[in-house]
Amino acid sequence: MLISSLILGSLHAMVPITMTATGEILSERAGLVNIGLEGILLISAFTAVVGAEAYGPLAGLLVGLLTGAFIGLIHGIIAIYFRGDQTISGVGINVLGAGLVAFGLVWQWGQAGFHQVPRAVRVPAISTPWGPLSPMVIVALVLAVLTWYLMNRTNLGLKLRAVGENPAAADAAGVSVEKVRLFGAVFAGALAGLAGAFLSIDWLATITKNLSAGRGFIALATVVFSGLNPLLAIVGGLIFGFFNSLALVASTSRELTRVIPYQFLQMLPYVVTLLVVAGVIGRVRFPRASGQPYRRE
Amino acid sequence: MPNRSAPRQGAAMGAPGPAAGPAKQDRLQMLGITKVYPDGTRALDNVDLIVRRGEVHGLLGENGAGKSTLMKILSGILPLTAGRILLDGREIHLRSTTDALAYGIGMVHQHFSLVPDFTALENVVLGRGGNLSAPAYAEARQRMQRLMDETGLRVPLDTPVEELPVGTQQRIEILKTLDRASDILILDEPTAVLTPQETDRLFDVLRRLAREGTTIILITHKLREVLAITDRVTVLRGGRLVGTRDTAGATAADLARMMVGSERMDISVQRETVAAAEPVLRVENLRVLGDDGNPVVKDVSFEVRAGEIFGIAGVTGNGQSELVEALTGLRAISGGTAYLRGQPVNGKGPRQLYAMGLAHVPEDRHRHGMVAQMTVMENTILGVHHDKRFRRGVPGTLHWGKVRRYARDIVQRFDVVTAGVNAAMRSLSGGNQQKLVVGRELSKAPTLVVAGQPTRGLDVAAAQAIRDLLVGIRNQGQGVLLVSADLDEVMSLSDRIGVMYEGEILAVLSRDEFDRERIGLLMGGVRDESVAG
Amino acid sequence: MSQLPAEPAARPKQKAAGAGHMLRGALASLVQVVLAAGIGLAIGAIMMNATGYDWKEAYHALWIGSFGDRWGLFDTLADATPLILTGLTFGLCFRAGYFNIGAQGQMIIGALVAVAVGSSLGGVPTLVAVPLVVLAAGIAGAIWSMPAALLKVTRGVHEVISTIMFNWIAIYLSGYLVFNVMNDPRSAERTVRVAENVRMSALLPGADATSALFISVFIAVFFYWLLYHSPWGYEMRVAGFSHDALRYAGANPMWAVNVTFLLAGLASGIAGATQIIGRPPTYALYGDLSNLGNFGFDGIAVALIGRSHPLGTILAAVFFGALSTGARMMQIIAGVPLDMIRVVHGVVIVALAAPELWSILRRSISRRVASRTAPAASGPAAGKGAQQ
Amino acid sequence: QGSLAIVFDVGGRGDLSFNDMGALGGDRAQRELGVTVREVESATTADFLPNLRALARTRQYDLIAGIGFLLQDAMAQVAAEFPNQKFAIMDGLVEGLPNVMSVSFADHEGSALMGALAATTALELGADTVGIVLGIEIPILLRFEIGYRAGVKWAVDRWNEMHGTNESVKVLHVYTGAFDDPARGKTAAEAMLGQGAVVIYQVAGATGLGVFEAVEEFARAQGKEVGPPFAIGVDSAQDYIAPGFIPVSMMKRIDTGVFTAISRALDGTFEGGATLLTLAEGGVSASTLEDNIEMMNAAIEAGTLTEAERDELLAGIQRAREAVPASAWEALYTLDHLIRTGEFVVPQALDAETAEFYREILQ
Ligand SMILES: Nc1ncnc2c1ncn2[C@@H]1O[C@H](COP(=O)(O)OP(=O)(O)OP(=O)(O)O)[C@@H](O)[C@H]1O
Ligand SMILES: Nc1ncnc2c1ncn2[C@@H]1O[C@H](COP(=O)(O)OP(=O)(O)OP(=O)(O)O)[C@@H](O)[C@H]1O
Ligand SMILES: [Mg+2]
Ligand SMILES: [Mg+2]
Repeated sequence: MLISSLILGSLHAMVPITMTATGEILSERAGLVNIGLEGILLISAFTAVVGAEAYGPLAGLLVGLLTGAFIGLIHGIIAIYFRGDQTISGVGINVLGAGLVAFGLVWQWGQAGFHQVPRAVRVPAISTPWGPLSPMVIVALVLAVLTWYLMNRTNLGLKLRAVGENPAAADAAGVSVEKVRLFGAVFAGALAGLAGAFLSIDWLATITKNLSAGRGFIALATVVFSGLNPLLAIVGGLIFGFFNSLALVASTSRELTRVIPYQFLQMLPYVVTLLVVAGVIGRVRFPRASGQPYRRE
Repeated sequence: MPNRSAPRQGAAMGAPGPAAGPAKQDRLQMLGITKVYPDGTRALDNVDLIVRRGEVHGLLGENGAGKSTLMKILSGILPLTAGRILLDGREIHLRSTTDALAYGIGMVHQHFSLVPDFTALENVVLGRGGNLSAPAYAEARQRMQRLMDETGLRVPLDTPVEELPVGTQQRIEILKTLDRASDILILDEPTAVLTPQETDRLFDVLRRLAREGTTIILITHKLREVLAITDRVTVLRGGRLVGTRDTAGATAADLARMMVGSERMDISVQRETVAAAEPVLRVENLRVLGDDGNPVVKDVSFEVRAGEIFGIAGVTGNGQSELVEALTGLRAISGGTAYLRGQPVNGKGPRQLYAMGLAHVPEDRHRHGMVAQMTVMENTILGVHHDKRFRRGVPGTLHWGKVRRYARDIVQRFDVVTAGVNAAMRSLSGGNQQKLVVGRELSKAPTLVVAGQPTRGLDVAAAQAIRDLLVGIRNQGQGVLLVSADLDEVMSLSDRIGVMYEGEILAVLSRDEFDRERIGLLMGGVRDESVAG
Repeated sequence: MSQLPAEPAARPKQKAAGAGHMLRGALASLVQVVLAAGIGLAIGAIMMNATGYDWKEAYHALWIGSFGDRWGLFDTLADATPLILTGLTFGLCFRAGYFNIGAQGQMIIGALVAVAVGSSLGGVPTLVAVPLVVLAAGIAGAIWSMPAALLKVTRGVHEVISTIMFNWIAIYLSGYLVFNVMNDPRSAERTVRVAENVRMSALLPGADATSALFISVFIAVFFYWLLYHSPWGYEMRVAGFSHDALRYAGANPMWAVNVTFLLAGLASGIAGATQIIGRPPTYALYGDLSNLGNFGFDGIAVALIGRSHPLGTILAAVFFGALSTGARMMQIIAGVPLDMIRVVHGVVIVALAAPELWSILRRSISRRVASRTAPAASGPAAGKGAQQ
Repeated sequence: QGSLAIVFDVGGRGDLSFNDMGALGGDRAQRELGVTVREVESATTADFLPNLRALARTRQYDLIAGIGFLLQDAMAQVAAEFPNQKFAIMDGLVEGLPNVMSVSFADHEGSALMGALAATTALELGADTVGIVLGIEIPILLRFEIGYRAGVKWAVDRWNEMHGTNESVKVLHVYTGAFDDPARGKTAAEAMLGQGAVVIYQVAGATGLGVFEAVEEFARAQGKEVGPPFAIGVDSAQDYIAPGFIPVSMMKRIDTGVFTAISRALDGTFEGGATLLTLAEGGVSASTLEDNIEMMNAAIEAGTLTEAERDELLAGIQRAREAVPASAWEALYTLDHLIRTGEFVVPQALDAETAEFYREILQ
């Protein structure tokens, strides 16, 4: 009972982190960094609810995805065509998200701070012997694998990596640096958007003004954790999800909390992530042109 | 003023060369090309370039003359501000590299345009094929095999290119470009990183390609090469056309005059006889490990005396870089000892070595020698920034006024062309960046100057200026350790030459023993004995 | 060869680029910030209009609340005080090439230590006690930033991951300490208050700014001196561009990493202290850390908008302070909810990200002008030396 | 006539907790007294002081109400600076100032009722575990936790006495460290459900939304349209959030506090000093169907709810209430009576040590 809830809990907690990290990995491979993931998660979580209430859960997921893609597009345009500062733009998206959603909640439903997603428009779960499982768990895994495939086994993947390593070379080889990077930006936004939709109309069935609660930053850390490999983003997401659940399970034990204060138990996911990175993963090489705008002339 | 009204084909340019046969029509015409960069730099002003089918056409000019710019326009990388491009008499519009490649125009860039962590094969496949389909490695491999057979250029296809020597990378560039486009082949300073032998081999290939109908445009600063391979040359100066002429019948002096408008040219230096004195640098059984932990410098011994230039010749990648890094405190010495004026170098960092009288002109100026994003002024104190000279009364405060004066002085003395000492280092041309670096190092009043590839990629005048400076140092009685892949340079400057091959110094020759052939063979690992035997 | 010109192409020599150079750069940045702010405010106005608020009244209130009277001004400065410091944390590391987002955690640790030290210094003269608290908090912040630096140096752990993790660890650690070790028995939602003699009082009665402002500004000026007027800061800046060049210059990049992180942590640690001893009325740390707000993260935006320059950071922090204090009067006078103001805030920051917007605009305008007067515009050939 | 300003604490509107309840009081004052209401949110605790000052400076408000104990220090200072301005603080205490009315609430008493209901439900269902999910460990939350435990203990003792058994009910508690992360709430609740908890009381603001979701999902996975397991809401009548699974909420009438304070300020009966609104005084209570109807009617008036939706929600709430064993309701009402009459005194804990002491003896 406890074990199965622990496993299912970890799987669900993995989804937003792995999915968001997967998109961002592809984008960073192309040299584009977006630290506005937190904001995208939140805004898409919000729009997904609006979409789902109007046209059902599938539409909700789609709206979330498109919202993310749109924000990614704006970020991409600023970073690529206006050669803007990617970091500032990302920070702006985060601040914007916090305001927009809090304001939107009141505006849309006349209720401050939160809104419950009606059961009928939530993403239906798959029932398993251990409990309900969101189909998005599978989607997240499949997306990570597909992204890995895209990056490592296709021409587009070659282009993406080239654009991140040496945009001038890619340009000389007839690759449109701008378009490829823009694709990366939109892709990262879209996946974060889908993850946001998962938060609101699937996993938590609610939208609050801070629903993302730092997961965008954890995803960013997972990008680093993974060494820009989407398959390792699954591992990162699972480690984080598992220890997060484990910490809360452990916190319910009086026997344990008497020995180790629960605050220290709840540090677990962060400490374990650090230990894994320091002990196993180590140095991560980022694309050489990461974060730098490309100018031809 | 360059004479633009003069006809540029043959007639007015002296005797028609062998290439100017009537059968050859104009393959490519670039007419009235003007290029203004977004920052307002007018890099090209109404330049015409006419290239015939099957010729090897040289493009000459000083650093910053606009050669690369013109060719980037032709290869679709840069949009032109004004002008027309005609291919076989028909106007074409090049909006991107893809357009140019479609017309069969390909370019081998001055700065490598390979993705460093890709293999040769991946670099070749890059940019081709449908986005979602798998890269067509098998076909690419076949094409490359065929190309390698045809050209005789051999490269490993499955090693990340960053792990390959620069010469090999250059060959990959050429093969990659030939694979994409073989009608018009542009090469921007392809020989800057090649050994004489490699260059010769490349030229054989180019000649054969030209015979088979490929039109080749070659940019180089080496006049010997221009004379050796091109049919005609076009010279640019300051963004304007100086003229086009047949190569046959021209001398190096003629070309140099066209380029710089004066006679300064060939590599001869004013060397005074300096009484050879005690060594300033003594290297004894030095061993150094490479990045991968394998020995790359193996029991090397030599000495550099005061008042001499000791040249190290060798194909790039035979341990010269590591040797220099070890001697300048940038890399650990794993065995043996080096003495700078009698004091051991081992275990000392750059700062201590500077204090002992070392100056270092690094071979990769972009990586080590300067900070492109910082100003010229800030770059002039790189490495000497702790000097008391630049301090203020307040403890630890830099006196920028003094630094500015110092920088202006260096800029002036070493003839660095810059908009000012507050200009970003990056905005200087390669030659001027190098002059600043050399100027900075020589201003340290060193007893030993270690110079790696000091004139790589520089135009004739800039290279000459640097060579003069090095010889000046020698003439003042200081020692110079010169590492260069440019054999002509090493031979003209050095008092003695050590030839390095696979981490060893195969032979040390003194001036009267210098012989291109022999050194070239040594660079290829062929010892005297084996020739004799 | 007869037609070849005789004289060599003219080589214009360098013209002295004076101190105006830097000033012009700063001015250009300022213009960009003002324009971006303009865009953000305009979009905010459109949104307020669409949702039924009076944007004119709102912006009038924004002005009143931030600079309009002396209280507004001093509250703005109070809000700017910690932002200057957390902005310095990010900015310094950014200059040196690192992406340190650990200001929040370092600030928390600084605040904890400020409470611990500040509450035990009763009776010590203020002039001794306050510097002691500030120093202790700064050192604590610096120490807290060290694991990230050391992990980077020894294990190659990217600072993004370690600083994010250490932020969370700091949050949970503080939760434990505030509640179980340092809590005020009579008001257990927060720690004990620091001793009277280390509490800084308001510079202007009725407003919040205290002498903590001077501490912030002092640190900023110190960082400025360090970065731009000392050989060590010079090395940090070189490190930001190229470790190879730094090694060539005789300095140790590992050293640069550590010192940069230490100083950065110092600033945020002190930011924590300013919120404890320099911000009335509580002079204690709340268990939910609510008096530390989000200053650590806001510092990232502050630094970037200040172009990672210490003095620019001061201006940017004041700008942010003005937005947050202005928000107060926007709520009170115009009834605009705080969240709307956050939206405006976000739009301003996003707009600030794209300085090229302006140069692109300018260029397209000048190109249109140029094409109208095309032939006349082509001046003499620009060769060497004319690149700037 | 008259005007009221409300300064929220950092959770702001939509915290599903005392800020929302404070706003509710403002709404009621607007409706019933016709006062104009100005709401001011605070981004950080440091904003309290200038927010209160800026409002006081306008001299426009008959009353400035601060929601939450975090405002205590700021209000004490501003009230001293503006002696002619009337202030009220909810859920906090400002002593010694005639112009500040402090209203606090007997959270422990209300929580004890929830404990009684939870424990009896568990015993009736043959289960032995109940849970409480909390936010950040602040003293007020300890009061909730210990009150709840006291109620559980009382109900178990009563059960054993009545049935002559020796049953026990274990109380799982978690401080999630957040008031705004439903995911943590959900995970924590899942951990409790996995250990057999049948009733979970949430005292965690928006984090509690995750508790509701976990409970509902757990039940629905077993094909149930109605609990058990059950969740218990807090602060406002939250029964409607997961209809069928939240039989009751512990209402903390901050709305009443705000409304009372502004009424008194207007009719001249305002007096400084501390008021503790106990169970007996209606400061805390178990939510009734009427409470829910009242809330929903307000929502209908605001246009965010239709009557049809209300009726559907009400049906769900009703189902949940009926699914709880009658003996559990009986226990709740019995304890309610005992507390009102003073026959049962609910222990209070406001610091970690006291809380640990009670956790031990209330086993
Ligand atoms: N991206 C750019 N922006 C502004 N000016 C540029 C840019 N690239 C080149 N220039 C300027 O255009 C002129 C021509 O440069 P170009 O690179 O074509 O010279 P080059 O003849 O290839 O020189 P080199 O022999 O050094 O390679 C120079 O004055 C240079 O400063
Ligand atoms: N952003 C820029 N602004 C102004 N000029 C630039 C800029 N980038 C490059 N240039 C100019 O472009 C020219 C060519 O650049 P490039 O790096 O090819 O130099 P180069 O002279 O060819 O050097 P190298 O010999 O190292 O290849 C230089 O003269 C430089 O002044
Ligand atoms: Mg060039
Ligand atoms: Mg060059």
